[in-house]
Amino acid sequence: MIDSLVLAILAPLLGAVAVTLLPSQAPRLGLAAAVLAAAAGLSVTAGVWTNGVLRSELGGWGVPLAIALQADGLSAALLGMSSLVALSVSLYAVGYFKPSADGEPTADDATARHFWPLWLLLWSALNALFLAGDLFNLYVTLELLGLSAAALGALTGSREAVEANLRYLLVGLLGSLIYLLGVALIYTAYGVLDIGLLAEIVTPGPVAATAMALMLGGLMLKAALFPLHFWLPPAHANAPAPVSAALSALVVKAAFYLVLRLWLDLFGPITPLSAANLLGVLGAAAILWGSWRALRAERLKLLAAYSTVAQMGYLFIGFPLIAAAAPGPARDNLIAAVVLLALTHGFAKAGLFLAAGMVKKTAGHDRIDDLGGAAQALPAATFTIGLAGVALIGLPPSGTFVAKWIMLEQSLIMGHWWWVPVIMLGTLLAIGYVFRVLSRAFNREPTPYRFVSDARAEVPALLLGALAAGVLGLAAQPLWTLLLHGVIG
Amino acid sequence: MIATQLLYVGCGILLLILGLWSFLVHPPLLRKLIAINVMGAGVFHILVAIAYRGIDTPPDPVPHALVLTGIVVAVSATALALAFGQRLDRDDDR
Amino acid sequence: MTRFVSWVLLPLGLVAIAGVLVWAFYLATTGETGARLADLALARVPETGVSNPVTSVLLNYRAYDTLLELAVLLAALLGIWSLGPAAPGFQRAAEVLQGMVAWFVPLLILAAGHMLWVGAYAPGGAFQAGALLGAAGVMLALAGHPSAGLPSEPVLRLLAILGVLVFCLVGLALMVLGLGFLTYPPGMAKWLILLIETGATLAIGVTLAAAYRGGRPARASEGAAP
Amino acid sequence: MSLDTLLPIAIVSSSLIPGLLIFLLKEESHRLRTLLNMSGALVKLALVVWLILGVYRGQVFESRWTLAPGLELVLSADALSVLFVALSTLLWVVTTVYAIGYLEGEPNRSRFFGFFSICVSATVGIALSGNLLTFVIFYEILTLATYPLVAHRGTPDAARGAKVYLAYTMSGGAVLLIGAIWLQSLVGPVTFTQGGILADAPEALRPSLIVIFFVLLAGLGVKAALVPFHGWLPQAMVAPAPVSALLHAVAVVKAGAFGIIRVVYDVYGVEFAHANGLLFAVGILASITILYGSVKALTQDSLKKRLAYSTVSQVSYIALGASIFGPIATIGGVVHLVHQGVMKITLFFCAGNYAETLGIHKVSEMDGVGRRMPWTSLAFTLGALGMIGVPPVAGFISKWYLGLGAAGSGANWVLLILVLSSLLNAAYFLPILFRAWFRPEPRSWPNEHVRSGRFETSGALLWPPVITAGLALAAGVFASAPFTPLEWAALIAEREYGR
Amino acid sequence: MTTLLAAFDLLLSLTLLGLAVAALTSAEPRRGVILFIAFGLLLALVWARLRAPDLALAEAAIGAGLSGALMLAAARRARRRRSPETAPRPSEEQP
Amino acid sequence: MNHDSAVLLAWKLFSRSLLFAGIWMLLVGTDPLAWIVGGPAVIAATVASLKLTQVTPSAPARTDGSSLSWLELPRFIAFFMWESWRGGLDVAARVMRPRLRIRPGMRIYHTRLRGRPARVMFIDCVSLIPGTLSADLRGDQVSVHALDVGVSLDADLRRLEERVARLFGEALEPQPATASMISAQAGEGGQ
Amino acid sequence: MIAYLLIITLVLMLSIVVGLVRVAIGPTPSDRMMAAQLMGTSGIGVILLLAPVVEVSALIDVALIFALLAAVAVAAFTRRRVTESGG
Amino acid sequence: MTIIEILSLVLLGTGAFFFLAGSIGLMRMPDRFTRLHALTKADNVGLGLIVLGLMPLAPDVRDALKLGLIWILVAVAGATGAHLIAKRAVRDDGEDSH
Repeated sequence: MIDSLVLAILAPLLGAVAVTLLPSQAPRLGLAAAVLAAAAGLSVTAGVWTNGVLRSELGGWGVPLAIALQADGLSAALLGMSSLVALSVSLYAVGYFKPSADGEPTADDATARHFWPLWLLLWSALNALFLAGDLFNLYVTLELLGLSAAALGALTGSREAVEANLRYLLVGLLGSLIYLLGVALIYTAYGVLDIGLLAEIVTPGPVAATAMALMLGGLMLKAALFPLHFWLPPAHANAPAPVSAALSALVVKAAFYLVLRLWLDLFGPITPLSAANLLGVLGAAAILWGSWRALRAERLKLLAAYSTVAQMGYLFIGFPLIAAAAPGPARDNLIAAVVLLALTHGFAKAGLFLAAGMVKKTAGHDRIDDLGGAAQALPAATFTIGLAGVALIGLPPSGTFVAKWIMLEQSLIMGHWWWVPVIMLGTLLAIGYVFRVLSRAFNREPTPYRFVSDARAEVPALLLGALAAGVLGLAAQPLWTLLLHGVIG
Repeated sequence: MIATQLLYVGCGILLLILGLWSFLVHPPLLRKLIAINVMGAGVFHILVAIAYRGIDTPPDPVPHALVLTGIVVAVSATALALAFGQRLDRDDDR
Repeated sequence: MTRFVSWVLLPLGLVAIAGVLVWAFYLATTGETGARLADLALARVPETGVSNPVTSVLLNYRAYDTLLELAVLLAALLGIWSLGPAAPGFQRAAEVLQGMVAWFVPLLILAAGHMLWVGAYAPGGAFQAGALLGAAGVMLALAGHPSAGLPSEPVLRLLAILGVLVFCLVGLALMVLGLGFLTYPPGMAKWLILLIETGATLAIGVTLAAAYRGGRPARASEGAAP
Repeated sequence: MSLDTLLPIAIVSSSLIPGLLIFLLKEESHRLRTLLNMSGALVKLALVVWLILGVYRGQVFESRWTLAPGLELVLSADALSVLFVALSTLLWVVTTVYAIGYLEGEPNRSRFFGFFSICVSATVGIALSGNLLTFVIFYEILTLATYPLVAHRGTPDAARGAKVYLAYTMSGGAVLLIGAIWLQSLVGPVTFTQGGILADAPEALRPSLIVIFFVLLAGLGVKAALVPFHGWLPQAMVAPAPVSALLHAVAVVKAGAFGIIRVVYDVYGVEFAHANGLLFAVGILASITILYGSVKALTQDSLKKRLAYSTVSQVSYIALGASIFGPIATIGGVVHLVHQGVMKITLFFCAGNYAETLGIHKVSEMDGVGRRMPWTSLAFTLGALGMIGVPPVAGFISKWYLGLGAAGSGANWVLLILVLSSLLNAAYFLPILFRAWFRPEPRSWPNEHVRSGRFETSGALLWPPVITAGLALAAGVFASAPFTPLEWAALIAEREYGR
Repeated sequence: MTTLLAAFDLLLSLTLLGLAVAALTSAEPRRGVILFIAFGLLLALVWARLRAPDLALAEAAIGAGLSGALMLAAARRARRRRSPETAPRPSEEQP
Repeated sequence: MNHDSAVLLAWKLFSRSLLFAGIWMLLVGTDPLAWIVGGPAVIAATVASLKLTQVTPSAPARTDGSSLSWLELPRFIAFFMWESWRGGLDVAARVMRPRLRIRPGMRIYHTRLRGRPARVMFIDCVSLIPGTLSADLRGDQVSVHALDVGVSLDADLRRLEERVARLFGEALEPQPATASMISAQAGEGGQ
Repeated sequence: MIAYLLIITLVLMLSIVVGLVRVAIGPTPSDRMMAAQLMGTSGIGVILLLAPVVEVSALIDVALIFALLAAVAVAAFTRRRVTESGG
Repeated sequence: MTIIEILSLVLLGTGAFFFLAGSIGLMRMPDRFTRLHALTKADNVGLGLIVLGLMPLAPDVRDALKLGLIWILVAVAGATGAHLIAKRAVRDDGEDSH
């Protein structure tokens, strides 16, 4: 009885153990663990695809005593995305933290040595979070995620990075505590922690409303929803490139996943529309503010980080729409669209940060105005930025395009037309900030001899970009099939 | 028993709010950490209080276990945050 | 304006939040509490292999939480190591403190063993035991022992991961045997829990002491600081 | 999956796949690149011939791909698509030859040809779109793929021009997107159907539908360079000549014009549009654009800018044709889609030749160029005469049918517009021809490239304009032969009005 | 007895809150930390009172041992930063 | 390493492990299974204890050192408890009076104790007997803070010193340290 | 009996409150630290007295650990690091 | 109530009295050293008496001995702590300035 859910959590965890134990072998062992972890994660996705919802109650006690792991379509989708992104980030990291040619240890070596164990811990936290079916277990995974993410973010060692990630750590702690308070309230009222059991007994009322406000509030802090986003841009912009990619693509997404999970499983049915509308309004503000700041950003990574703030806003606009839609295909489509948006953004933002890392490494800086030569010297990286940009803007054939189309169409059908200008304005601003970067790629310098100059670092990024900009949009249909398992339909 | 519970729950809520207030208005790292820890103590307070079931009924062990886990997590986070602070101080000393 | 916000609006808001919380918890405490876990958890303690209910929850019902908790500790330690070299050690303590430490550290070790053992049937357990070991390390560091009683780097690394490793291996072994992850066979539970707790105790103790010492373990081959 | 369902996909991929491969090529491997380019172009040509024959016989080619529930990507071929597909495929072959010659020795050619091919794929995709969603998708991809081409030079001018281009077309795309989604939210998936799909739309929706029409028109009007959305076109002249040719003749403005035709005929239906005064509005807009573009062209000394404003003016004939109720005018508008393309591409090729060979960029520098470059100048002359509407060049045919249709449907004011614009056409083209043929050669050309060879300029530059000029002439002279644009346009009109 | 227990509860809670307020409002870092250590001690008393000896053990070990020591070190650093002019004299401690 | 020191080391090893085993049984009880944990714990405690008191094979014990006299221990404990009681009573009496009767000041006491454990024990006990508080130790000089400098502390301190010496089997120099009580600055320094 | 124990406990709590006041008013860090130590000692007393009151015999272990760690904070308070001597 | 219990209560009450005395000393004494005097001695005796008072109530001998162990540990820790604080005060290095 090999439990694939457990393996998905243990593979990266044991990998972290191994690289902690043998730091000198870190890149090799880490990569091996990454491959295994990705395989385990994808096997869960495949398992849900073929067998439907997977669930295991650990320890043989059964809920409510035990902790349940559960993978439904939503978990599987995000798990699949995070497995692919994390694998790419791992491959990239091998190339990014270059071992020195002459055997002399370099700063990169030291960073890599610290990177691998923390990164694998982060990964197992992510998988554990996506698979958790227990409110308190989620708190532990959130903390594991927050701690390892903050430590990873500070790996560059620059003052800005350390400061920003310290703030991130503190904010994350605050968010988790508020979430935990909500859990405490739930336990006080209902005496169980399993989400599935709670879904059956939770009733509308002040207790549930307060608990929801607390839990979602804490998670919104972690998901960097406007106006609680202040910590994100500096933390993500100053981390090493593979870490930025993971933070922006996966870690904030994990918090969003939780919001969606709790919303769909627990709180959606008992929440007034006004609460959802509040989330939507904050999302709208995030879109406009984040996009505007991205447009004004002077550095490429800062731009990418602000763009994350904006993109998280799109995800939260989904809530009022989902809440307002009557159960049925329309609501299902909206749920799937929001998930699709999250997946696409995950791939795109990871690709963008990885490419930005290459640019920064080559140019020695990432000031957008001075990037001309560097951008052109790295055609693959520039191309990746372009592909990621396509997905961030929402141009076809990216997944974002499909998702936005559905969201716009449904908001028009339901008469909630006010989301349309918000989304479109955000799109136009996104065009502005993406092409601000891309226009640097054109100057009279001849392009280098090769399209790909560092395959280990550039190809994963390129593939992520291509996934976001092409594959997810054209092949979104399977997501609906996947979500049929326990989420929609 | 309910009264005791409510007293300690109320105390926990007050701790939480005090901690939150301090966290929001005091910028120094150490004060923020103390604030966070006081907040955590507030949440733990609540959990332990609701686990209490009178002087002659065994308490609910589940919240106790949760709080124990929470304490470990809080200590880890505090230690990490202090290491961050130390790193910043060292940079300043250079 | 800022003053107004931080001295009027913020307190008002916080008072309002406190009010809502008190209300909600009042309702939750006094209201119809559904199927409380407490009685179920207590009722099945005899099956868990240990008789301390908290240990039953921590290492049997919800052992998975504890595994992740150990991972959190590990993450914190790795994070501390990544932030650069340790702070300078303490000056060598004078006789009085040395004298106290020389007796308290062995006692702490004994007390840690005590906690570890009694955790099965009385309050105590791996975390308390580990914390005592960690406190012993802190005492040594304070007394001016630069290593804080910690072993050399490879051993230190091994001990730091021991908790997670033992936990995972036991869980995996049980899974491979067909029982399911962390599903202890009856009769073995007590000993498996003790095994896991022993690993966890050592890991927690070492982690806390190393966290107090701060900085990455010294090693000659470590590259230039970033 | 039969071959019939695969054919539209194959036609799109025949340029897309070589394009993607070209990106990966090393800069120096121009032989391989040319091979890829040309084989893609020829394969596509062959496929299109197959398609033409099939469609003519009434065969249905349709590929479907579900993006998400309710969102279907449909590629299908009707007569109108085939016309546009044929035009762009044919001109792609020619333009590729021209571009290979034009860019010889320049940097970044892999990038250029990669995007060039994607651009053509997008155009073909637009032509083959079977519903509004698919149309929007390819429309946006076209914008994306042309931006790098406009910015290709990398000079500050190019950057500025590309920025303006991007701002206009992306905003247009956004407006079109809103219109499309709004329409879909009201009536469900919008499949292009001959005769339109709104005939049975509930009366209550009518005001919204009318507003949506104008939203769509605005979105399409940007690419079609309708006044006041034309501002990007003169700015985009900084692009290399093959790109200008592509923008003006094959891809961008044509996509806009084609979209207007699609919306008028296959979404709203000409009856519906006529009944609600939409056609009249389009007509007015087109007329204003025609006159404005011509007047602006008069005042330009820069040759390419004069041609650009000429495009603004000429493309609106297509919209004008669509706006007149009745099959005859439809024929005129639709056929102008092809005719304008062939003629305008000739003119741009020639302008590129002048600039590349002699360094001539301005009308005032063209004195005596006819004797120095007779073949190029001859081609240019044919194109210009066609634009003015002199028989037997193709442009005459378009204007003839437009006029006939307008008179037939009682829109006599259109005749006035036609006459006026033809006069203006003459006013800005004839001086050029006069300078070229009848003024003496200057002592030296602005920047003469010494090119040894049998011809006045390199072969790859010379043949394309000569061929397209020949095509323009042939399209006029043999207008009534089978498979000419005119015949095909008649087929389209017949089917649209057929019922 | 119930009254006495209630009085004890009340006194304990008030002391705890007082300590928390004092710890949170003190601007001087070491004062705050010492108050926080004392707060930890009191917290352990609360756990003991609420029949959670496991937690009291953990809190005693952590609050008095590790957390306190860590925070005191940080407080010392913070204080040194606040007043660089009061740099300590060389210490004469002997090994 | 000579024979004597080996025996000494062995004795220390034995006595301490016995002590720790006793404490273990005090903590845990007599459950034989508990030795699964208890055994390693006692061993570790013994090793730590020997290391920390710097008893190593090469230097099994400090030559100037002394070893605890187990026979003397109960008497010392009784003495200690009595003195503590006196100390507590003394200070309680002082603070309970409406007016404080204190004249604080610092004194230096030259100790004659040589062994480290003995000195530590002495210093610890100084703080618990009436009126004195050990504040510093440099070489032989113990700074003693007195609650009332008017009362002679010499006798008390010397008695304590002798008790500690006897406990640790040390022979004190016969020379009485009469001249050793010199006055230091009184009260708080540096306020 | 239990009631008497509680009264004693309350007295000890009172002494803790006094310690709290001293920690709060200082004036020197040493004063605060010693007051905190008083609270530790009183706390041990309270815990020992609580054991029969709440019927949790294990509280004696808590007291033991309190006692073992009572000096850690004081030591951490008074010790200083190697380089700090150089200023 | 048995004799032993009464004895216990007397001892406990006296212990509490000493704690109170220590606290009063902490408040009344004029400087750091004198406060340390009060605290160390009074608390030591106070806890000693409480331990003595609780010993008869202990369920078994082991617990009683444990109580004794606790007292010894507190005494050692208290004396050491007092010494350390006093030493810090003697070697005043300016860190006690407020």
